[in-house]
Amino acid sequence: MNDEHPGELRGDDQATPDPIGGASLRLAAETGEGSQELAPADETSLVELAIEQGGVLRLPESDALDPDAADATFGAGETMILNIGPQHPSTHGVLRMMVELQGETVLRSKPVVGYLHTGMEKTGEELTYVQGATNVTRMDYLSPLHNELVYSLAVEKLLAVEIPPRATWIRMLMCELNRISSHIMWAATNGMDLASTTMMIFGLRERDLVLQFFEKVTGLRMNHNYIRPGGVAADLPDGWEDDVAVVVDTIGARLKDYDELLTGQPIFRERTEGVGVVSAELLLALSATGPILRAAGVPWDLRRSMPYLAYEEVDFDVIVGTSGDCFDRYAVRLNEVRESIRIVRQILEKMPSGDYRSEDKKVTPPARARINESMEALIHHFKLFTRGIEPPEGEVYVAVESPRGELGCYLVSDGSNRPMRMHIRAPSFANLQAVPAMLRDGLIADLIAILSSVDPVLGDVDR
Amino acid sequence: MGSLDSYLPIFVLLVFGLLFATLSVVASRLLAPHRPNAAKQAPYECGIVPVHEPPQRFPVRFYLVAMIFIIFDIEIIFLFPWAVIYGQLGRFGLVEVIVFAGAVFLSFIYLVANGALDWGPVRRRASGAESERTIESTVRRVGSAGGRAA
Amino acid sequence: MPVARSWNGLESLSHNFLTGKLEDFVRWSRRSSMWPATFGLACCAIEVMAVGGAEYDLSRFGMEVFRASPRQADLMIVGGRVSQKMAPVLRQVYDQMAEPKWVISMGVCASTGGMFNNYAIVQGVDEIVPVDVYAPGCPPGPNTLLHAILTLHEKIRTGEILRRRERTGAGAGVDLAAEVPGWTQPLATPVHLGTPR
Amino acid sequence: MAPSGSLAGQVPELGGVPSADSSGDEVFFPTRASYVSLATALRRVGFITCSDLCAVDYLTHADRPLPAGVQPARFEVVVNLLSHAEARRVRLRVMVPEDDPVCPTLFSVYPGTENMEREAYDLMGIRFTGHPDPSRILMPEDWEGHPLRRDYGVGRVPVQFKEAPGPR
Repeated sequence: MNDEHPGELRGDDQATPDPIGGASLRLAAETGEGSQELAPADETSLVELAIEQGGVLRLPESDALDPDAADATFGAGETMILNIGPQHPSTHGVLRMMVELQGETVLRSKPVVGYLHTGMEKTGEELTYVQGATNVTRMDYLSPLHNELVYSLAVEKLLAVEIPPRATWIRMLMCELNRISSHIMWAATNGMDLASTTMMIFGLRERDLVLQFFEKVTGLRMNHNYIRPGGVAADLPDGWEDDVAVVVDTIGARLKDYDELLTGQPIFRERTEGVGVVSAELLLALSATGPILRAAGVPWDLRRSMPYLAYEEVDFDVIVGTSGDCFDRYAVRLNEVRESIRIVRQILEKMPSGDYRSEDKKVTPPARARINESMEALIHHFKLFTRGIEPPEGEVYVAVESPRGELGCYLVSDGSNRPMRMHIRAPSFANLQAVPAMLRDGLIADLIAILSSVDPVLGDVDR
Repeated sequence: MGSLDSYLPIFVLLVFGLLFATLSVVASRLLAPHRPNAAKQAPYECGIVPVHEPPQRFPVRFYLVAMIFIIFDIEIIFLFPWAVIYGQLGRFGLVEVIVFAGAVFLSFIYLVANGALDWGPVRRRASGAESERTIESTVRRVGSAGGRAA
Repeated sequence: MPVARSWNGLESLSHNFLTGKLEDFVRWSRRSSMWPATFGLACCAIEVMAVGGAEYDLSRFGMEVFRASPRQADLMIVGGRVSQKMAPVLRQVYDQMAEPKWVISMGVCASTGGMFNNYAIVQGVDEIVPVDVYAPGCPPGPNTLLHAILTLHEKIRTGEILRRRERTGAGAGVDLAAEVPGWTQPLATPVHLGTPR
Repeated sequence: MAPSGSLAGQVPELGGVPSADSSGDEVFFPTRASYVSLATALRRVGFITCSDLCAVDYLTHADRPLPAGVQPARFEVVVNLLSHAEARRVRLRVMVPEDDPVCPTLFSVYPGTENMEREAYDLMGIRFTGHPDPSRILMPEDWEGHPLRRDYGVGRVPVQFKEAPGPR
């Protein structure tokens, strides 16, 4: 850790006495992040300068980055290093974007993350496999069910246990509804960022429909812990078909309202068309996935290319953009909501009956009623909730398509009842690397539009 | 004295304005707790204690925009006295104000032509020209029949 | 600019009939138009947005606008888990809020560190800023949050919150130890749950 | 979907590298020296995205199943490569010894690993040589130690009802 410039107050040679006094010296040290911050241009290496100016990448040749492509003689006049800091209305959480400005043009930018680091991977090593889902579900708080799904699939792959078809289809139903609520929440905050509070009110109203259905099925609006290793926590309440039909019909009808509200609006078009254009090649090199990769023209959707659950048996389209700017990402996400509605309708017809979790005693607890009848059920119940599951030694990587991209879970088991290592591959963490590239010679206003179009969820980024 | 009372409403307005201003300042000084501390006087930068001091010199573009605003602001001020008596001026007043507005509008066209108003780097239009893109037209669908696109 | 003598405003006036009525009016106005600062950190922030939406409509209680800058905010709703890296930033934003200011610690992660009892999370935001109302839940549903907000409103209107701050010194920026000689912060008495005393 | 032809045929560098099949995924164990050249070769064959890079600490589980010819070490850098054309994943596990936790950077081949390597350094303490910005990413700048190591305590605060031991 280099500490050439600990957080002392650099501007101490000002003519006027320092207005904020000594106390702030200590505070400056605490909020300053030293080498993680955007250092002045002459103190940063040429390669890092190139990254911050938008990752000048020449991919065809093997050397991905050409350092001398970074024009180090920029910023001739007075430039300003600004913090679009942790507490900011449009950074979608506690992301701190440090930008160097000349007037309103952004010369270079660097995301500083870690303000919501919760040590979940360390807590994951401390919880048993049965408790693990509660920890993982709080990572990406806009699509908690996808986190639980990827964790449960990884544990089931370790255990090599088969789950009944109804559990698979219930998981697919809940995950698609979660994708709808996540994309609608994105449309709401994207509208709010581009000054359309009506979109925020529309979005929150529709999202609440889905959340109320989740509350009815799982008991909670968010952080459900509903998808667990071995199946799902409880069966769908009877009469769920009409609830889902109502939710899906209402949202399907209201998509046209969003379209009319935003697409025709010249302000929205001016702020999003041609803004944040980035090539598919660059996104692939920066490991970006999800809607921003599909908007750049790459038809890569794990549900179609590497299908999991029962996605082969439902028919849906992968939405691919043409020009890769913010408007395309908006269009891809709204169309994906329509595709998810189509999937949910097919699930309504094809939902199989039967068990909602696997019958393997070592994985799922027996039904509540049977506990006071059979001693064996009581022992299994007790063992599962105290000792938990003990999968064989091994390591496994499973990935699903979350609303933000490829969400992976890398589980290493040493045979005990706690994972030896639980790493979650967060889509927003990789997508955030593409922001400096999208911001090449953009304006401050473009930064807000681009950040909103990348849809980072900071719980996912910092884990 | 006759001419004086026509100024009475303005005078009353002035008194009310002053009254309201002093009242709110005194009330807030008297009732609100006043606890200055170092952080409150420091500039707010999204929760980060500022370390880089802001530059003293700003790019000239901001100054340009201010000048443009002043031109049209003064134009409006000249319209006020005209608006009061345009009734008696009759046709002459109308022609005169059109000529005045035309002259200022000429400078506006000159400004727009010289690109004083388009701000920041040129917008990188996507491949299509000023196409009227809609949600449907800007995406293509890869159906399951399409299989894995190459 | 020398720091002016700290003046406690309303509380420094000698209380009589006239100021009594004035106090009620001021307290009523403070309660009825309290603007929250957007301090959303994690999952609870999404519930704060849901409360701001049309369904649960926070603006019925005079909290129409979420002010981004602490200068124009009266109430800080700490929504989400506070990490060690975020703690100084939270304290800085809290210090920069204008008086009188209140804090609602929303959710168990903000109140006690919640399920994340590890190196990364500050175990309770009251280690950093004085908290007035704790909202339980993970995340607290919109109704729970509204209940917490209304409790705070009630405490402000009845003035009970100011009395409590004077006694326990947990008030916003009121440094009782400095002002009242010989006063020390009372230790939190251990709570025995479940076993009736 | 069966992988179209074994990789060793297409990529000569894979010849000598010990490999294993862990629950359906192809895993290779290159040494630290041949790690970057192997990744470059794989990228030429079609693995154009490095979807994930993370570090694992095997302090408490040293005797894990490893193919022949691989000496177990305490740390492992696990890289997941993805080929869009063949919809296929490959995992590289590189052994990093405890006394010299250094590993060459993949940044020149996959620029997407810049933040992932910073996180591996920050939480596990593995230094990546040649990395453009070798600084912490998640923890505060003045934090001592690397939290995800097995010998680093959870930092649990003893709770009134569940007296869990653990360093503060």
